Amino acid sequence: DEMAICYNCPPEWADWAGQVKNIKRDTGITVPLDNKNSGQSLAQIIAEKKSPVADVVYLGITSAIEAMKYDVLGSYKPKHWDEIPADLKDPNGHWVAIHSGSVGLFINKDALEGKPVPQSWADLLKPEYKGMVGCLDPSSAFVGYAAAIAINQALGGSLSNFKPVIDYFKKLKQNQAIIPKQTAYARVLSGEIPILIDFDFNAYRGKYKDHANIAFVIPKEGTVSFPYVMAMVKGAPHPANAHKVLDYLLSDKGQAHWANAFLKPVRNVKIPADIAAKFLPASDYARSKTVNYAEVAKQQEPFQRLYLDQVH
Amino acid sequence: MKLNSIPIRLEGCAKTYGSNARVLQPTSLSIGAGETVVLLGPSGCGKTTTLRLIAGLERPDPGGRVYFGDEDVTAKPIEERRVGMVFQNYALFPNFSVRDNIGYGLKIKKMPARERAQRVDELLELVHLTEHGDKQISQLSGGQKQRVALARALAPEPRVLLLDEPLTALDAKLRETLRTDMDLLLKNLGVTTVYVTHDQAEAMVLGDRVVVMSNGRIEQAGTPHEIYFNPGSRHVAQFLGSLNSLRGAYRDGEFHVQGGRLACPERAAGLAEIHFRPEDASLLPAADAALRGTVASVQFLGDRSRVYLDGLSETRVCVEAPSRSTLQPGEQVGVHIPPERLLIMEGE
Amino acid sequence: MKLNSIPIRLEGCAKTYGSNARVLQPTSLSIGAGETVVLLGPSGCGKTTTLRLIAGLERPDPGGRVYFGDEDVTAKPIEERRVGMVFQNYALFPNFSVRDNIGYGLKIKKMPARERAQRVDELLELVHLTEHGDKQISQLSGGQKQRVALARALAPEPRVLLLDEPLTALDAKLRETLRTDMDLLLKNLGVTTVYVTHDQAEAMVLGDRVVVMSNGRIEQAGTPHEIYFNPGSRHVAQFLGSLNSLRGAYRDGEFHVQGGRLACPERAAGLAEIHFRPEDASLLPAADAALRGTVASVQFLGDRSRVYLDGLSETRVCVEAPSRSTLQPGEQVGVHIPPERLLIMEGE
Amino acid sequence: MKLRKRLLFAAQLLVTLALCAFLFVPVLTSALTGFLVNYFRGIKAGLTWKWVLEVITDYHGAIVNSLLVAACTLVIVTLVGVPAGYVLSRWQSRASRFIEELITLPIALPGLASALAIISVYGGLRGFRISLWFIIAGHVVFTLPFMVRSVAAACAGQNIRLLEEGAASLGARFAQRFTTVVIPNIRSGITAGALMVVTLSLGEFNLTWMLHTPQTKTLPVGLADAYASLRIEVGSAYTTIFFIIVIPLLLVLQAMDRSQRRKP
Amino acid sequence: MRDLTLPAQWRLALLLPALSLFAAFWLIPIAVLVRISAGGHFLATYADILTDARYVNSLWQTVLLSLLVTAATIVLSVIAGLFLTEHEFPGKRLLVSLLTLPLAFPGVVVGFMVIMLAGRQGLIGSISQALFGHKLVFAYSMSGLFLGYLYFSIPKIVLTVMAAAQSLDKSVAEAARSLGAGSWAVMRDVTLPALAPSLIASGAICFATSIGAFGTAFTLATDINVLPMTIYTEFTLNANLVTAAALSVILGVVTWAILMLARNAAGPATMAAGG
Ligand SMILES: Nc1ncnc2c1ncn2[C@@H]1O[C@H](COP(=O)(O)OP(=O)(O)OP(=O)(O)O)[C@@H](O)[C@H]1O
Ligand SMILES: Nc1ncnc2c1ncn2[C@@H]1O[C@H](COP(=O)(O)OP(=O)(O)OP(=O)(O)O)[C@@H](O)[C@H]1O
Ligand SMILES: [Mg+2]
Ligand SMILES: [Mg+2]
Repeated sequence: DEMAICYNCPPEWADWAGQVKNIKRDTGITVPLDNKNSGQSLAQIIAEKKSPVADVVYLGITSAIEAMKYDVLGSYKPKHWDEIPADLKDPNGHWVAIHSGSVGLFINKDALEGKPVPQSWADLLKPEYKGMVGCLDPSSAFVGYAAAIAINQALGGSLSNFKPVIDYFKKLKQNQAIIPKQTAYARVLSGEIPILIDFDFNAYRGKYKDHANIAFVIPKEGTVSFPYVMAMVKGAPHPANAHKVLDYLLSDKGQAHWANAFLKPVRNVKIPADIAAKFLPASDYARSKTVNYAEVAKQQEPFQRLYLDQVH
Repeated sequence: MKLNSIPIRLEGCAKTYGSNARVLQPTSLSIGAGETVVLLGPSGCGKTTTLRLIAGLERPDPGGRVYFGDEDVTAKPIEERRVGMVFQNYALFPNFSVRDNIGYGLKIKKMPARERAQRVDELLELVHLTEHGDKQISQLSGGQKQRVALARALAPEPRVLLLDEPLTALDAKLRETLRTDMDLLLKNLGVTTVYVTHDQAEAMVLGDRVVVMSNGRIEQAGTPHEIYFNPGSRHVAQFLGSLNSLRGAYRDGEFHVQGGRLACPERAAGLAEIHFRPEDASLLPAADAALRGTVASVQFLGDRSRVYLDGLSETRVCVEAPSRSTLQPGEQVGVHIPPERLLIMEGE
Repeated sequence: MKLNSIPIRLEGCAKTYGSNARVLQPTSLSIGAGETVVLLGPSGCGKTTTLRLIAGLERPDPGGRVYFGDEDVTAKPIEERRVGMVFQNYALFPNFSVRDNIGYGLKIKKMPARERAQRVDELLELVHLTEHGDKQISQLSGGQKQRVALARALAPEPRVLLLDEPLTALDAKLRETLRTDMDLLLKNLGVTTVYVTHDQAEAMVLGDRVVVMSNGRIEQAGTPHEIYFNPGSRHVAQFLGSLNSLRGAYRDGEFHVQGGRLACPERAAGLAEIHFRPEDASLLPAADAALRGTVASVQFLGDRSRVYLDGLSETRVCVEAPSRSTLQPGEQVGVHIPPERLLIMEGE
Repeated sequence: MKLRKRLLFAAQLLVTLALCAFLFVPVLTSALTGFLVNYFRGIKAGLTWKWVLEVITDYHGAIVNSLLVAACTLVIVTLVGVPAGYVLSRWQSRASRFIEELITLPIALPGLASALAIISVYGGLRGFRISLWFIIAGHVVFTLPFMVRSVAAACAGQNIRLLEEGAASLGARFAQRFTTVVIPNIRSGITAGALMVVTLSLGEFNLTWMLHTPQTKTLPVGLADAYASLRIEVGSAYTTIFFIIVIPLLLVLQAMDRSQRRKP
Repeated sequence: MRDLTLPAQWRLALLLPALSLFAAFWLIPIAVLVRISAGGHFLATYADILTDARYVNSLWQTVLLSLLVTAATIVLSVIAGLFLTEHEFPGKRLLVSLLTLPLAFPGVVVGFMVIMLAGRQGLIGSISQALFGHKLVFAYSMSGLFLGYLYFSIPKIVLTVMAAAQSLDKSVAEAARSLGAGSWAVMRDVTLPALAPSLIASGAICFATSIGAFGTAFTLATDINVLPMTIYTEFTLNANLVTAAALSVILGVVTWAILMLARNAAGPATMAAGG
């Protein structure tokens, strides 16, 4: 049986479930679904450094940069390497971005109990949303850290000043925020978490694929978009299969699948008009900025310490 | 120490467990104030059940009544009946010391600590445990535990003392000693006492009156002498001691059996069987005797011997002999049984 | 059924548990082929330990030897000694039927099924359990279990039969019956038997020889008559029956005590105390007697009475009387003790 | 007096019923939820098999893995645990008590730590690491004490030593005694231990979460996945499947316990 | 002591398989873990951890929570367990089954049960919404975890209480009553003291299980600050194996120490009562 083990390919995230089926169909390689988050995957790879289990790993960009420090990533430059912008790949092929998304508010309108749809980061601190807001744990999940960066930038902080977001999280916690450690897509759909700080693609998927009464909001104060990357694991047990998988993910078909799943493909593939129409208007996306991801990666650990010490 | 006592009366008390297991047939029994009544019977005959009815730990089936003096206590729970109870396994409180066990009932009655301590001291002396007062229960021997249980039951000055086989758990020698002590104590206390046992020696030593039970009913009640010498039934006779049976027929003042004949009261006329106890027969040389048998075996028991005889009747017969007897198996011997010692049970 | 038997010899067998608890002092004991020896003694005196040494369930301390005939079996485990053993609580296999329990030893010996079934039938008959063969162990009464245990031990034709208090778990009446059965069976089998008990009546009935133990050593060994009538020590005498003590002094063929004097062998000269057993004294009118006392109490026991007398010696004395005696507390009575029945223990 | 007694009775009954509700109502809700089209909208929206089927198609691997792991664990634990429990109950000494204590430690120590420990020693053996045996190893040390104790208790309760002495006096050697007397008489202890081992293994999460790889997911790991990231209906359906597997085992265990207690 | 029916060679042969498996897959790994936890400087590593307010805090919270859970469980289980042993009524067996069924539910499932009860969509929320117009949601807080630990502790202790109560010598209570003691006095002087050893024993096990439980916290997966969660975070946060290992060792030692204390208080039955 042809296998490539992927860490962090959650079925309910970025439609990895569909992508994995496509990979099986088009290349014959089986990729088992896996529900770790970025932090867990990295930790696991580091723990298994002597004798890796995984072939490839899907990481938030900062985790990939972090992983370099531990020398656990192999290198491979998949096809279409040259089409990827320079800041979205490691020059030595240790990692490469495959798609990106913007952080925003993923809202189940049915679960709001008649309250208005919040429009800004500040809205979330209002007492009426008490116990309704979810944010993934910034000390564990990449989404959480991404959210923290986005909020920090929006509230006037910088990569050397995290005070705004720390204060914000403190207040959010006062407002009985739910802090899950893993993707919580389904919990938003079920109404368990009415408002989740999450990526746009999850919200679109809920709205258009699962036909729930979902809204996605890019907060007034602005936000940040983040790429997700794939990387080879150093000493991968099935390198050939892993290469095929990486090639596939950056192929036209693979990239188109991301677009269908409402992610922004890293390559400049054409997005079908009907899909494009489902995104928020470009005016909203104008509030979504990029940042220096290498610096973001560098600040991850200090920030997480700060978060654990001050908020947790 | 002298306690007030009260008569007890059971009227038509039956007890059924579950839906159809009647373990006590409707029973009536009067116990005089200060009397010691022993309930005697084989295992499972309903002794404990009767005792628990008196104690208030069980309620009789509808219709049954329990009186303490003139008061109907049928509906009263045990804690309001002022009875003292000693359980077979003593049921001491393992978490309390000897003193606290004995003083428990007084503490419940809210007796001041000073007074309580004094009374506990008295009781410790009564049961000869003064130097063991501060021990834990687990440090006591069986006989000591038994005495603590007794003292504990006596402490709150009960109107009635109920004891359920208090000596059964002890070994034979100790049982004999404590039996004598208990006899003395009960006589001195003068409290109405109901004592349950399946040991006939205990029953005879302790009871002013012995109530023999079997299968959930009273078979016979009377003084120890009455029930031993005039058992109402073979069953009672057998339960109270050893019994030999002679099969045969009465003719002209004598009872004729396989091994000869013996003088016999006329009451036996028409009966096919008469009985006697091993200790009531005596052995004599065969030549002089009207009744003869052959020695089958001799059991030396120390203080006496038991001689088993064949040929007297269809079944083997046992006769007591002095322990120094030198009889040998096979020997012919004569047997004499005084006619007034024969047990003739006409009811059979 | 008749079994081959073999003599047993213990030589200097001691047993120490742990580092310093010597529960059996070095003991030597010879048991003749076919003899029934009873080990008698109070709880904890080392009876079971001795039996287990013979069985091969324990090994004696270095230096001790166990011989079966001429063979030194000290190092042999029990399964190679060919002994039959009956345990106090029987140790029957609850997972097997009665037949399978009895046949177990034969199955282990690989006896063919046909032959085995036949032999089990014989044994079932021997112990009167033919109709219970297919029952489960849990369906048996105590006495039946005891007999299964016996049959099981006998099945593989052991050279030695070892029984550890086989009757203790049964109630008094049943014990008496089975004791007689057991006596008969052992006599018929003629197998070397070691029987452990703490019941002196059992010991005297069953033993060709009785070995009285205490505190891990043998106090006295002899026939039942020997140890009862000539106890080597007061301790043995007390253990085998009741004992009265008279304090006083010997003078001119008589022993002078508080209540008078009594004829006494010269051996007692110089002793401050002589003893007698309750059944050896007889009561007579006070007027005629050289030795007198006052009745303190009378215990009616059914087959006899026990009369407690004060004033004879410093301590209360107990004398047996016929059960129909009509003595009353306070009465003066005379006591006669035949001089040959006095127990005079010079060793003390 | 009467009134007070009745009040007391009522209060106790109330607490008991409340506890039962607390323990059982969520079980019922989740069983029901597994068949609801939409939990959010409730039973009005209708019932469906969809979620159950989805769980079976997506997670049958995990379920099969769990059953495999439980079976292997059971076999191994029985083979090594029964003799060990027997010896530990029969051999009364300081050493045996120490050993018993030692092998009980994995219950006391958090599973997370045990798993970390196993990974740090054996994580490097790739073939082992990615196979189910890696998880089985963890489950074996975790469930072993339960079997050992159950067997030891059975030996003590049956007074097995006495039975063995009986057998020995009849000429049986050790191996014969062990097979004909010891094993048959502690069967109920072994069965109870076995049921316990299977139930625990099927539900083990603390260790397994660390020990598993994407290919060796077990049922509870799948459950955690489902809870964390799937619809609540799917989680419920999955839970229901877990109950269907585990509850019969528990009921048998309870029945055995009862019948044992009824025996004198 | 020599036991001639269980020869030493058999003793060894029968123990060896279990011991070797145990040594191979637990003893040695744990030893290695302890070594790793030292991170080269045993004292320094542990001193760092034990002075880090976050870890100490986490340890405290864990211990406190477990204590509360244990106390609450014991109180509730004694009430229910005694009630169920003392009274016979139709449907009793069903109640007993319901009470003991969750005995072997894994922590994750228990977590889910808590969400079912006290989550946003949970029963308690719906009921409180209907009654007070306010949704009561506490699944994702310490209270939720408390509820979860209660959930898996109750069956164990109820079982222990029932077993202990059934084997109680009824006559001791009857003796107390014969001396005039009412229900409360019997409870205080007889029943509770008699139950105490098994309560201490099973309470200790319940406490230890709560301290080490991970699945429930994991499922509730929010920022509950219990030590197993902290260990997990340490491990997943930059694979901080040293700290994770050291915290595990500390947790293990604390748990073990508590079990030991309980055993000394309760007598030798402690470990046997666990399970
Ligand atoms: N709670 C109960 N439920 C059902 N049956 C009972 C109960 N208590 C006693 N019995 C039955 O009632 C019968 C009489 O019991 P009881 O305890 O009065 O006998 P006993 O004469 O005291 O016997 P023993 O000498 O064995 O104590 C027995 O057959 C017993 O099995
Ligand atoms: N395995 C053992 N370890 C330590 N001491 C023991 C052991 N077996 C017996 N003993 C002690 O040895 C002494 C003698 O025991 P043994 O069993 O031989 O007495 P016994 O005469 O048979 O008494 P019983 O009539 O009570 O059965 C006792 O004090 C007992 O406590
Ligand atoms: Mg009784
Ligand atoms: Mg003994």
